[in-house]
Amino acid sequence: MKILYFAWLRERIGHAEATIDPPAGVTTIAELTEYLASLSPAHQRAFANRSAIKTALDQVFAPPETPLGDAQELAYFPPFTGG
Amino acid sequence: MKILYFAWLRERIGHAEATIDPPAGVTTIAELTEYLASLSPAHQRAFANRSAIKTALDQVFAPPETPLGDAQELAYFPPFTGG
Amino acid sequence: MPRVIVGPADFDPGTALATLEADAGAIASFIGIVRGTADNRPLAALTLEHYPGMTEQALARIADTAMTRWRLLDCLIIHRTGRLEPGARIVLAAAASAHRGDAIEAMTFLIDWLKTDAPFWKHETFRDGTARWVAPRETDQHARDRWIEP
Amino acid sequence: MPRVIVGPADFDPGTALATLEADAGAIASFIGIVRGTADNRPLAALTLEHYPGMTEQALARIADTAMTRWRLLDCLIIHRTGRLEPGARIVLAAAASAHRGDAIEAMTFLIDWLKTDAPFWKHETFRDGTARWVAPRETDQHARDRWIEP
Repeated sequence: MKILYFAWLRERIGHAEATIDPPAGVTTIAELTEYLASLSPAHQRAFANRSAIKTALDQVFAPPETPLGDAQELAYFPPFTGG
Repeated sequence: MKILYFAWLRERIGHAEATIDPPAGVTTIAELTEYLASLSPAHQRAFANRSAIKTALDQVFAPPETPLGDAQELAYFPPFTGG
Repeated sequence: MPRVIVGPADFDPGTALATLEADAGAIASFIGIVRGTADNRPLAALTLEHYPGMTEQALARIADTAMTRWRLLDCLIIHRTGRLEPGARIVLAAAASAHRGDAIEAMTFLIDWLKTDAPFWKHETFRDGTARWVAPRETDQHARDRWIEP
Repeated sequence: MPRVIVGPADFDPGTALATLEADAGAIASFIGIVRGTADNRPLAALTLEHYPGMTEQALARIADTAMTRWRLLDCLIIHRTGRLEPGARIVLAAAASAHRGDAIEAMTFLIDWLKTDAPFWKHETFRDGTARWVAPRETDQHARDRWIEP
């Protein structure tokens, strides 16, 4: 599964993209976030304030309880500030 | 005094501009309008519906009761439809 | 400095808006165009009559009011006069601000007020040869009056 | 047909708006420009990061919503990405309608929603060498939420 990080999440984690196989028992976005946060101190710091982080599954906004299903791409990002 | 007519007032009266000396006793816009309406059948028809006609004295909106004073220019016109 | 341009010449919206851009942050604009029909009847031309002298004063007053009421860096009104065919630009109203809400509100005020408070009269010539003066619309008066301060 | 353009290239507002003009009557537009300062500190550059693929979809969805909710003939969103210096254009949102109220409201909706609902992130680099990610503003969220239908 492709994981994307944007803005300060990308900066704190140190890369924009990773490919991971969700471990057994990880079936939702929230569970995958727990797993990612455990990967390194940098990941842990990046995911410290979960409420400031949004997610999109296959480019569609999805809340933490969303099942990963067969999704190809999960993106983590802060709230948008375009325009 | 210079009298200006715009839009359908100009068309109905047949000219855009006239120079007149207000007769004795004519001291307000309303009194001058009465006088102008009496000048010809075309004037009378043009001024038939007074409530649809606005006036500006020296290029400033002025209601019928406004004294003519030393004004140089009185304009008659329908409501504006620009933009 | 608000600017007002009245006359028969066409204008280029890009060039006009570029004069507003310096450090503005937000530029809102409205462009009015001659439509091809009026009441579903094909239009040959729209002719804009105006009151030279008073027109410029009235537009400058409207622009000054906008500069006073909103946090604006600049605003611009261009209004054409004379005979205009379908597709031709009639009017541009634009406001520049550091704040997008101010730019958009002021631009809306400019276009609402210039429709009712500047001495222009529209005359429609139809393709069937008939012609008429455009009647003032109550909706335009209401759009204007919502900006009156209590 | 609403159109959406995302990328580093600059755009010419006049050319962009001309693509909307055909028989519209009313064209409302908003242009966003990089300001010279942020919180009174001189800015060196604003960098727009985005989520390729999702960005275009999100903007197309916003434009389609506008086409459904207002009587529009067309609308257009252009949003630049990458490093932009003060004075550079960032965004254009425009709506064309036969009715000026619809054009203005739809344009306001477009700019309000693209600020909160399209995956862009602004990064500010100051002239003193410091840098920061722009924080989302509550006022932008309120501006967005006023368009939610009951």
